[in-house]
Order: sequence, then C-alpha cells, then structure tokens
Amino acid sequence: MKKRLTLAALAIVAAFTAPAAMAEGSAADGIAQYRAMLAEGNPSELWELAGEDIWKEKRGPKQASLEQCDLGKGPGVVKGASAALPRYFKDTGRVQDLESRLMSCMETLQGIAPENFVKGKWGKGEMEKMEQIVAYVVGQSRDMKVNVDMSAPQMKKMYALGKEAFFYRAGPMDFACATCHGQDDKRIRLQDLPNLTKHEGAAAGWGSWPAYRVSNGQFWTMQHRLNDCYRQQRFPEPIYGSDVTIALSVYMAKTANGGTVMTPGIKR
Amino acid sequence: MDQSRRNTLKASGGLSLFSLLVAAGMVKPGVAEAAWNKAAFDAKKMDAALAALGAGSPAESAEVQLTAPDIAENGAVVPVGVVSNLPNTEEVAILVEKNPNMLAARFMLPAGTEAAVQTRIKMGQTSDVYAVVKAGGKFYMAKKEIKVTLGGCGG
Amino acid sequence: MKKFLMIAPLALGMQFAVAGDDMHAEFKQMMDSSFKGNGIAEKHRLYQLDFQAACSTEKSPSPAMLKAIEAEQMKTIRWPSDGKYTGDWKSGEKIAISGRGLTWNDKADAANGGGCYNCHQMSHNEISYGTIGPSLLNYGKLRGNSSDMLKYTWGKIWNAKAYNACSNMPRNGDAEILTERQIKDVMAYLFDPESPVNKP
Amino acid sequence: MGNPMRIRAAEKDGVTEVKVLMNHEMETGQRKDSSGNLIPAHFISELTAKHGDKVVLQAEFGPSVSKNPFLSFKFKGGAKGDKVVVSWIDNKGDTRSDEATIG
Repeated sequence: MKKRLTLAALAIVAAFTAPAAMAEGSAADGIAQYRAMLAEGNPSELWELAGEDIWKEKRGPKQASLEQCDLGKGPGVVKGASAALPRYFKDTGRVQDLESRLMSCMETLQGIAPENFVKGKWGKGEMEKMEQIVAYVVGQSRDMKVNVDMSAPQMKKMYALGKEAFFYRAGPMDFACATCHGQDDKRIRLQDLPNLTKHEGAAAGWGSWPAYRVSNGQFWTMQHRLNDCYRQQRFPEPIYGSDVTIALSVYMAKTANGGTVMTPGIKR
Repeated sequence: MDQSRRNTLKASGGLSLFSLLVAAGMVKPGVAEAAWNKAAFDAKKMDAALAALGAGSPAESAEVQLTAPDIAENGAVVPVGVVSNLPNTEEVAILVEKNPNMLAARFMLPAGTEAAVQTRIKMGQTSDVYAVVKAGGKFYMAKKEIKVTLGGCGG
Repeated sequence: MKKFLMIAPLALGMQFAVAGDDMHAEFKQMMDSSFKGNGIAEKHRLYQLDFQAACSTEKSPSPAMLKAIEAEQMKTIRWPSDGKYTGDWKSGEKIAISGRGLTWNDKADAANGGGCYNCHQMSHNEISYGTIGPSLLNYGKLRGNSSDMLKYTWGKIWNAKAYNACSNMPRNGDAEILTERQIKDVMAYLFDPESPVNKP
Repeated sequence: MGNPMRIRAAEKDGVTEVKVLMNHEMETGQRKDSSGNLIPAHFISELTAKHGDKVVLQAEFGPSVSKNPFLSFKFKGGAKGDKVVVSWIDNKGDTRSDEATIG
C-alpha cells in the first residue's frame, strides 16, 4: 500500500507520463506459477502426433506423401528444418516460411491447390491438416537454435521489407506491430509482450510459436498468429502465405537467430 | 459396496469390453451413465455434491495438498493437482464452488496407485477449489482460492 | 470513417512519392498484394494518414515535425456539445473493460469498447491490466476535477496525438472509436469519487 | 472412435508416472453457437488406466474438465517395457483406447 501511495504521488506530477510499474509482484508470481504448471503437458502433442501420420500419408489428386518435400535441408528432411526457416528457395524463386513452403510441396507433389489455404478456414479441412503437419515439423526442431541463413540477397531484402512492415502504422487505431512489440517489459492485460525489435524478445516470441492456445483449445501456426495480430491491429486481413507475413517472419527470425526453438509452445 | 463391485467389473473387462458391447449394439451408451456418478456431477450446491459423493462435511486436513496457481490466466484451463499423505487414500475429488456444477472430476485409486493426481479444469470465475479425499473410509479436504482473470485484448 | 476515405489516397501517394526509392515502391507493392478486405476491415484501412506515415519509423520524427502534427491534431478535438464532461461511471467501467470493436469479426453497428485496460491500470479491483500506458489508478483523486484537468483529459481521450504526436493511444473521438456519450462515461469512471478508480 | 491420445509412462525407483493428453472437445452444454443455439454437452465421462490386467486408475469426469484433457498419476509395480493402456468413454458412447510402453 505504501509503495502504491508513493508511486501515485509521483503520478500527480507526471500526469500521463508516469511509469507504469505498480505493485504487480504477486499477480506476476501467480501467473508464472500458472504457466509453469501448464508447461507440464502441452496438447500440441496431439497435433504433432496426427501431423506425423499425415506427412507420411499418400494424399491429394496425385496420391503422394510429403516425404519428398524439401524444407531446405533436402527432400524429406524434417529434423531441424523449421529452425532454419524462412529461407530462399531456388525452385520457387521465393523466400518462404514453413507454411508457404508446405503449400508449394502440397501443390507440386500432391496436387492440393493453394486455394485450400488462401480461402480456407482455420482448423477446418486441409487447413486443419496443415496445422497438424506444422506441429509435427516444428516439433522436430525443438531445443535447437534458431539458425536462419541471411546470406541470400533475397533474404536481406525481405528483412528490410519486414522491418518496414513492423513499424507501419495504419487503420482506425493507428496501430503498428511496434505499438505493442517495440518496448521492453510491457503487457496487454496480463500478457507479456515480447520486444520483437531485440534479440531476447524475438527469441522468446519467434521461438515459442506455433503454439497451443488454452483459451480456445486451438493450435495456432505462425501464419495464424500473425493473422490475429493484424486483426487486433484493426488492419484488413493478411492473405495466408502472403509476402508481408513472410517478410515479418524473416524480420523476427533474423532477430531471434541463436535463440532456442521452444516449439510447439503453449500459450494462454 | 457398489464401488468395489464396479472395480471388479472394470478390472476384468475394462472399457474395451464395454465399448465392444456398445459397438455390437448389446449395450446402449446410456448404460454407461449408470456407473458415472450422475447425482454428484449434476449437483448445483456444494452440500448436495458432497452428499452424492458420500462425503458429508469433510474435515479440513493438512495431509491433503491442493496444488494450483493463485491466479489462472485463463479460466478455460486451470491446472490442479491433489496429493494426499493420508494412509489408504482411495478416492480424490475436485470441486469448484462457483461453477454451475461443482464436481469437476473424481479419481478412484486402487492399492498401489499413489494419491497424487493432476488434471486441468474450467472455472467460470474466481472461486474456492476443493480437494476432497476419501482415506480409510473417511473424508477429508483442502481448499484454495484461485483467481480467474480476464485475458487478451478482445476482453 | 468518411474523412479517412477522402484523405487516404492522398496520404498514400505522398508517403511513397517522398520516400521515392525502389525499396518503398516494393514495400507498397508488397502491402498491396498481401492484404484483402474482410467485413468492416476494408482494404483502404491500409492507406496511411500523414501523421501515421510520419510515425512509422524506428526513430522518432524531428521535434518540429512532432509539433506540427500535434497542432494539426489539436484541431480535430470536439468538446462536449452540452459543456458537460462526465456521464455515468458504471457504464464507463464497461467501456474501459471492453476491448471489442472494429476488427473484421465485428459488425459495423456494434458498440466499440475503449480497450482502456489493455494498456492502463485503472481501478483498485481489476488485476488484469496492461502496462503500455501509465497507471490511471486514483486518477480523479490525485488530480482533482478542475476544468483544466477535465479539458485536458477529454482532449487526450478524444485525440491523444494532439498531446504526443506518435502516441500509442488511439484517437478515440477523432477516429470515431467511441461516441461522445461513451467518452463522457469513461471520463466519469476516471473522475467520479465513487468510481473504483478513486475508491478502494 | 475418438482421436488418438498421447500417453507417456516413465518408471523411476519403482514408481511409474503416467501422463495422458486426450483429444476431446469437452463441451459443457452451456455454450451457444453463433446462431444462439445451445451446443449439447459432449465430454469424456469415464477413464480407466491399466497396467497389464491390473486397473491402476479409474476416473470420472464432468464437463468442467478442460478441453483436450490432461491427466497425470503415479503407480507402483510397473517396469520398463511394460504396457500401460488408457481407455475412455464419453457421454455419447464414443470410446478410445491407446497404450504406451513404460520407459
């Protein structure tokens, strides 16, 4: 109480510019305790389990599996693949994140059209299968280091575009990604906001998505995470696998380079 | 009495036999409800739930430990663990006072199984959570308040 | 909303004309091809207002630019039509708690929330608050309710950019996020001695 | 038939710890869909875990167990290489049974 009063007194002088720190200790401890208990059993594993089967299953008009899909480490190599994504792929001539790469594989190997995802609904039909495959693939990089190769000029360009997108303010609320993710030690409600402009924050954020979200019992891929960020920014909707989502991914992944992959994560 | 008979049934056949019977159309799924303690799960008052469990008004005991966070970031998933240090603990139940139906889960522990279970429950709002334990034929309990917060910016 | 539409094409043209280089052309192309309208979140929301463009860089714009934006934004503030700054704090609390509105999941005619708790601590009994903005606990109790303080607070809620050009806070009145009535209610929540903001 | 479970069983000093993740909606029966209709309750009601022929845990769940339920418990007498079988039935009569090898 005493601490509160002192801080409050400060606030009189500083009006709107007073520091936000308040007696938050107990609430923060409680939340930390909650998260530690949740980490014990992550339902993402249910998606991983299903995804491994789908990866190997002969599917689509071409009745092929994804076992010849090259995620950057050679055909069929899943181990460590997502830790090194996004990357520049010569065969498509594009920088691709995991999901846009999987879309290419599904199209060329299996004949599954990209429309299934671009016009798809989260958790439904082919999109649900995508989510399961993503869970499986990112689980195969768990505990590895984020290791994105920035040597290709296409990657450098995507990084620059991603950075510009990160600070781009627009819409009825004037928000940019940076509004919430550009400072240290901030929260929305009780949720900590990683500062994605710095290594520690990017490692924490990029490193722990995709993730299972306990609030709705859904598994969210990085594309879904970015899509919902833009929804809450009150932007129009980013198209699944579009360049802005990949550019932002390159921006985050490069900043996170060297951090630990903790995917699939578990979130509020 | 009923309980031990049920244990024997389950031990010999288990759910797999039961599901075979369901699949074969020999048993209607509804029959499963007969074993499930409907009265306890349907109870909308604490004393009714406790009565349906045969627990009466259990004594608070330091030998029963309820592990749960002080604050749940999301009421949809609240991790709860119960440990009983009482000898011959045979049953553990988890109840949430302010949920529409108090009883969340009930565990029957045969000899050889430790009285230490963890699960996750839903909570509609901040409430006392009870761990009710049956040991040596008597009931004991522990309780803890868990705060449920509003989360996300969609709030 | 209407104003937004009118200014948008101009602002877009200006930003990219000024920046001029290939990278910006490519950025514009990327943004344009990456988004689609969905429900009320129409694609034109992508187009920036001048001050949004100015505040879209890693480093803050020059002090002169900030001053110019603030002066410009100050002109947008509409003071209460009946001269009354405060309404019903109970309704204000609901508005402060709600973070709904203006996303592609929301309907055009639904009332928006103020989303205040996303960023600010406000009352003595809500522990789930954000820290992007400063704590507003005991707001009225600490500051009193002089006409200057009422006016300042009203203006800040209506258009925070009038006081801090690149503020993270939305322009609740100017961007038609909240109605005049809703802003009065939020004002009451901040100033009323009976409000849980001021009374434990 | 329900979706697969994820079961982990690890033995240490004669005690086997079992962790189970189940794939289930656990619908409360109190939520409404987007058109305002009540979504019927759908939840796992009973669960049995066996080590060989021996039942090591029985549980009854109500709809307020969380979606995709998690359960952990410990029993004595399991050895590395033994099987643990977990089976559930839900209130609509759907069932699922999966096993794990104790590691």
